[in-house]
Amino acid sequence: MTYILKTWDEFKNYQRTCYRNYVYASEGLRCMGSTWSVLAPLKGLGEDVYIIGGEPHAASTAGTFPEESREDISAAESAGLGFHSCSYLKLFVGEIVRDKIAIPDGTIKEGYPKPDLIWTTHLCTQHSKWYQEVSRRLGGIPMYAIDMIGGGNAEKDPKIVKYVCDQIEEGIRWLERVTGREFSDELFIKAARNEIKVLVLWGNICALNRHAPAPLDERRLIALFPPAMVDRTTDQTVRIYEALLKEVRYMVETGESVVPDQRFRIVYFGLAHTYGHPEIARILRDAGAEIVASVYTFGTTGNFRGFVNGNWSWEPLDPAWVDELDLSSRRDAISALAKIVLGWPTWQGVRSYWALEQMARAMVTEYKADGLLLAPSRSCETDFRNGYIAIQRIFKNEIPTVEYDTDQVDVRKMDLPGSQRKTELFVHLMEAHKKRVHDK
Amino acid sequence: MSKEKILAGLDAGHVNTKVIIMRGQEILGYCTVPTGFDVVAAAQTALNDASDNVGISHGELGGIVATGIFRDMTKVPPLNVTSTVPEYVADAKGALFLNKNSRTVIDIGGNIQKAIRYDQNGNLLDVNQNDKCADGLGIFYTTIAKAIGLSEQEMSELALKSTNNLFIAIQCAVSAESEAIDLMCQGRDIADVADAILRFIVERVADMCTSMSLTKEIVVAGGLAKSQALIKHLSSLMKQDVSALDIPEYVGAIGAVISYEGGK
Amino acid sequence: MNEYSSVNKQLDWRRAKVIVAGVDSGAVSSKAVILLDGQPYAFSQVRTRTPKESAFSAINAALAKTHLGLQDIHYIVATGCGRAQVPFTHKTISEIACSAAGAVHIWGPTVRTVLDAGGQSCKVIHCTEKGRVTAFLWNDKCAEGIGRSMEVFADLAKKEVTEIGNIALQSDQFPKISDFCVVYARSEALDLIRSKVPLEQVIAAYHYAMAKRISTLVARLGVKKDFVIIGGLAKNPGIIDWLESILLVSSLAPKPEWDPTLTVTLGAALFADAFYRRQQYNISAPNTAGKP
Amino acid sequence: MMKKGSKAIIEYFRHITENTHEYAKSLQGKGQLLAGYMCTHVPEEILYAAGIIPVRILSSHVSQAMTRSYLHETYCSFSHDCAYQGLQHNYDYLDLLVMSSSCLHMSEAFNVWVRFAGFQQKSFLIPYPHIIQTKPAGGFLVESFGEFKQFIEKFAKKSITDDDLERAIKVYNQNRRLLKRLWEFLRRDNPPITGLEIATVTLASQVMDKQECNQMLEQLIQRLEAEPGKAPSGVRLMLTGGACDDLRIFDLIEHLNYSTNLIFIDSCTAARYFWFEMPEDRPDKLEAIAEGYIGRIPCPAKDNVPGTGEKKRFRFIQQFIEDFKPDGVVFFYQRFCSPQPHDIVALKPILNKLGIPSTELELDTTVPITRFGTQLEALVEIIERVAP
Repeated sequence: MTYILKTWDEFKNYQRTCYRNYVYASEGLRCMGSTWSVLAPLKGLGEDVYIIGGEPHAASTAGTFPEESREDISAAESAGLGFHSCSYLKLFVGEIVRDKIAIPDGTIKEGYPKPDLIWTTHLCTQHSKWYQEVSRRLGGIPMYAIDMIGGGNAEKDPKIVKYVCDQIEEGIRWLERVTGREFSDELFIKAARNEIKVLVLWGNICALNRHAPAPLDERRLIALFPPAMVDRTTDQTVRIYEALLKEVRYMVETGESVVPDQRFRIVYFGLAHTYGHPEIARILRDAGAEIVASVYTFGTTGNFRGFVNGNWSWEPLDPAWVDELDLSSRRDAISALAKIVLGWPTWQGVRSYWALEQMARAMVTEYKADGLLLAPSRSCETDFRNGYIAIQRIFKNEIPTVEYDTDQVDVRKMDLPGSQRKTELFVHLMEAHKKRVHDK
Repeated sequence: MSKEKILAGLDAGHVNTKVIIMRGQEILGYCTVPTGFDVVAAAQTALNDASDNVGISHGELGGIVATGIFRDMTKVPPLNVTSTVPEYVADAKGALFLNKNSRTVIDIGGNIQKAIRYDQNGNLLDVNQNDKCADGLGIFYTTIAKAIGLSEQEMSELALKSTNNLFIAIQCAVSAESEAIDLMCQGRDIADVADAILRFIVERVADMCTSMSLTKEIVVAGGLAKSQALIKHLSSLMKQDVSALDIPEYVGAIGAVISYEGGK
Repeated sequence: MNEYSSVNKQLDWRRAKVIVAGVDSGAVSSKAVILLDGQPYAFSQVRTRTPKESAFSAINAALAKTHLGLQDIHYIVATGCGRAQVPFTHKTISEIACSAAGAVHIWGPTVRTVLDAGGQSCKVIHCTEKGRVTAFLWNDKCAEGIGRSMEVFADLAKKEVTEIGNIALQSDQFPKISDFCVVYARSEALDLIRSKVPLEQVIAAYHYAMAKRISTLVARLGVKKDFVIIGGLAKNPGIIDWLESILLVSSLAPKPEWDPTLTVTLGAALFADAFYRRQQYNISAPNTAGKP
Repeated sequence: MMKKGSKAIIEYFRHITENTHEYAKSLQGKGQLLAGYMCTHVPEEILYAAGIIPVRILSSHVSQAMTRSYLHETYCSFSHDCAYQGLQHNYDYLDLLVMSSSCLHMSEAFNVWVRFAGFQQKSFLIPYPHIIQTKPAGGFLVESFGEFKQFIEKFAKKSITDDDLERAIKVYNQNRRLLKRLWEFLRRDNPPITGLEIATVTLASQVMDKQECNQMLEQLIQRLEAEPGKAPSGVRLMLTGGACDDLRIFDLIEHLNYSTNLIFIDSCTAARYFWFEMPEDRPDKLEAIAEGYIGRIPCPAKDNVPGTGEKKRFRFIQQFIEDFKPDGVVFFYQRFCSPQPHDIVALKPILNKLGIPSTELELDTTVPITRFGTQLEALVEIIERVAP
């Protein structure tokens, strides 16, 4: 019996409201940037701060308006952007070139809403160049990019934490200068606690998929993490994720799932391919093969134990720990934020293959996977493109492993025919593997 | 596998549709026709032509097993296909039939490549398929030969005569073609260009193979396997012996026949 | 291999003051144009294996029906990727410059943008009313071979390359396939068979994809009117149609008297004519290292 | 004869670029420790201070099979080629491999060496800011270099004194000044040396013992000063873009069917490698080194002025254009590189304003001579206003 999520609508509404607020805000501050950044500092500027994030916006546009996004991407290329640049980036800039913006409520607004400022990260070699291009095209929007340096175990390296904290502190002074507003530590600290809480809650929700049957599947996970991506600093986000955690716990107790038929449990390393590849998801589902754990949906806005004396653990963090965090000063809040964000699994892999390898290994065992599905994303500059290539050669002899050619949102670079072939094969290999294990 | 019955293996590929007709272990005849975007028509023709040169009628076939990328489309009335089998399964069975000691087959098709590892009974152990940029190597080989005005056979023989190593970009067939053309514009020797073209294909194939472990003996299937130059370069690049199967383009079709009624 | 040549019998080279030729030397084919006092006189097009051979047979084919000899030609300019291989030329000029010169001669001084959509490459060229190039853009590596891919695609579909362009016009409803590179596009087109898409739709889809890819290149440099399209793809109505509707700009219709694939060769001949006259009035030609 | 002299020295440099392994091994023969580096953000001074000769990993330009199952096929050919050097064990003689967290393609090439080419035990990755202009970047870099210094001291089993560092800084500064002087010859109308020759020398300097390199450079410059210039220069072409150790490209540019001169190369295998200096005689040496690297022409992957998002690299490029007066600009970048094309989008309008035409070369392992040749000749024809 397929379980229907009760909290579903709240998630959809929250996401839509955030975008509507940004697009239609008559006064207040419009802030743009990668939501792969610490967001709470923006909230120190007041209650009327509206955020639009590059990756989530590009992703949900691609999901809601496949044809539009195709045109956006080629518009960006016609405007001169590199044919091999990040497709999130091109979709995003393409909207500016076409002077319109699409939002997940299904509407398209003519006239691109200019941001007041850009607050973003730089980690891969494109992250901040993305917004440099945006700023240039919109006539010089002030921007501040924080170098998230990254690397496995970064949150436990005092040198890195200090570096990031100093940048955030400097950034807060910049925010005051550029907006002429006074920065409220009270608002900031409140937002910071929320931000951390949401990340920890999401980690707990994902971790429940270790049960069989896994209560959630990749398609639901992809649909449920945007609120945390779009704006995770509000009381409401905390509320809806607490509600979701409660509901999923209940599902586990009653052994229910959004997809009851789970003959094969798959661990997925790649970007959220279903944005561009619903067909692939269908093939897997028809074969009773479900993605039960995915580094992207788990680790982009979720936190886990991470490295515990040298070994990676997907054990979630205790939400209560967040409430006890001492955030009495600005610096406390900043460093708590820096640590949690640097701890994101999706950042551990960047430039640290060993972390990526360990995460994959841990996920395969902790989630009792029957197969490992890799999907390097052709235009992603981080380990989402390259990291998985070598993983295939490492895991192929241990567990059925298949690698798709795909791309975050550029359907033209996805290999649909190939992925279909490989998916059939994948299921075949997993069956054969199960049989061999059983015969032994 | 049933001894008396005459069986047909139908391999409906991207570019060519191949049919083989067998009685037990004995190969009676075979035939290839271009698929030409009409799988059923191509299959029909191939089956008829093959039957003809074996001297039987389509109706006398005791069973037809289809494989290949378009296998599912052959399950239509006029063809009365008995059953279908995935191409990697068929390849493994077919390769094992043609060479009992083989444990890995590299199938270089018109549009895609596969490396398939199997046990002594032809059961699948692991498979690797090419990246998107490496699609269409077979098509490329046919068309570049045509462009230069050579047959595929001549191209391969020329390559063996090559005296110096030229290189073309190994990204994809498109880059390869334009760089091969570029070399010719520079007035380079065609033998060397032909060799560079074959080495490009081999590099792409060999590279796909290295991310999985291959067990001996390694054999090559697909029309390109008929090129001695390709086999030569493949062996030297992979630092392992690889050999071409006889009638390499029919490996899938043969495997299909052998899989008849689950290969009993 | 196939060979084609023609002569304008109206003209008599014995009366001509200036006899020049342009040779476009490609890898596997070459073309030649002979001008008498600036008037088109003889054309040829040949396919052979090496640039050297094909250049020779091209000029010889052009000369064949004229009783002219190579020595009678005052000045020869070679262009095309094999231009450096042509032994009997006075000067070489890039096909970019020749495209513009030829296009302006054929379509007149209003031409500002030339798209040369050939077998291996696509070049977008901006020029002045005199046919002088002011800017150009060459396709990126992932957009190579679009022209050639049409022949390959036709082969796969068991059709003539001349047919498919018209078939592409028959349907405007079709699934979109990758317009990023011809390899991707072809794989996805082949895969459409599985979803039982009718052939004419597959052909339309393929043409749309290729036109879309070319359109981004044209847009990158920008289209200034008048816009003309030359090279092999100029003969493909499917491509032209989609290009124009994607770019929202129409191109000037091809001139009946000029095969668009001869534009570059004509350009080379025009350069030869100009250089020879300058030589006569010893006006110095552009700086060259004295090669060849 | 003098002229022969400069030619001979240039030949020597060229020989080194063509036989880097032979050269490096000869140093090793003399008991030198060798450290390979894959990115110019590696502080060579620290290695040099410890008596280790830094040798830049260069590619071989033969089409590299078999790397595509280690590195994604859409990574740039330079990273593939460098990864290939490891997998082929061409550099096994190195005592150490050093990388700084720079562009991701090269970082992954480094990872291939570490994971699959046996360098696990003899490699070091220096965490390096991805935006060099932030205030905290300097401090972070000093700490990072500090950790690197400690590692090197353990590795070389000797402590690195401030004097050692100061000596290294001075040797390297000297080398940078000399290379700069060499390139400045090309500001003349009839320089005694060609861009190709200087590019060759510059490439050689990246694998050489800097002391030896300096001596050679001094002799070379001395003789060049005494030599008459070559024929008046033709069309002046400036290159700007990414890593390119393929001298065939520069050779092509100077051997077109028109007379052309290569007058400047802004790339991490040319100007970006040496067009900066470290402050000398500073009490804190690591601080001096960090300041030097932060002040250099930014790599497009690390270039972003906080607050405005300005690209500082553009200021340098505009300065070079002013000083070297190119008639045309050639953008070149590795196929699949992302940062470079991003910059080109924004640079083109600047060039258009200056009325300088340009073209783009998309580099790969192989060089399509006729295609690039045609692009470049067409560029020259634009500059020369060639028309019938």
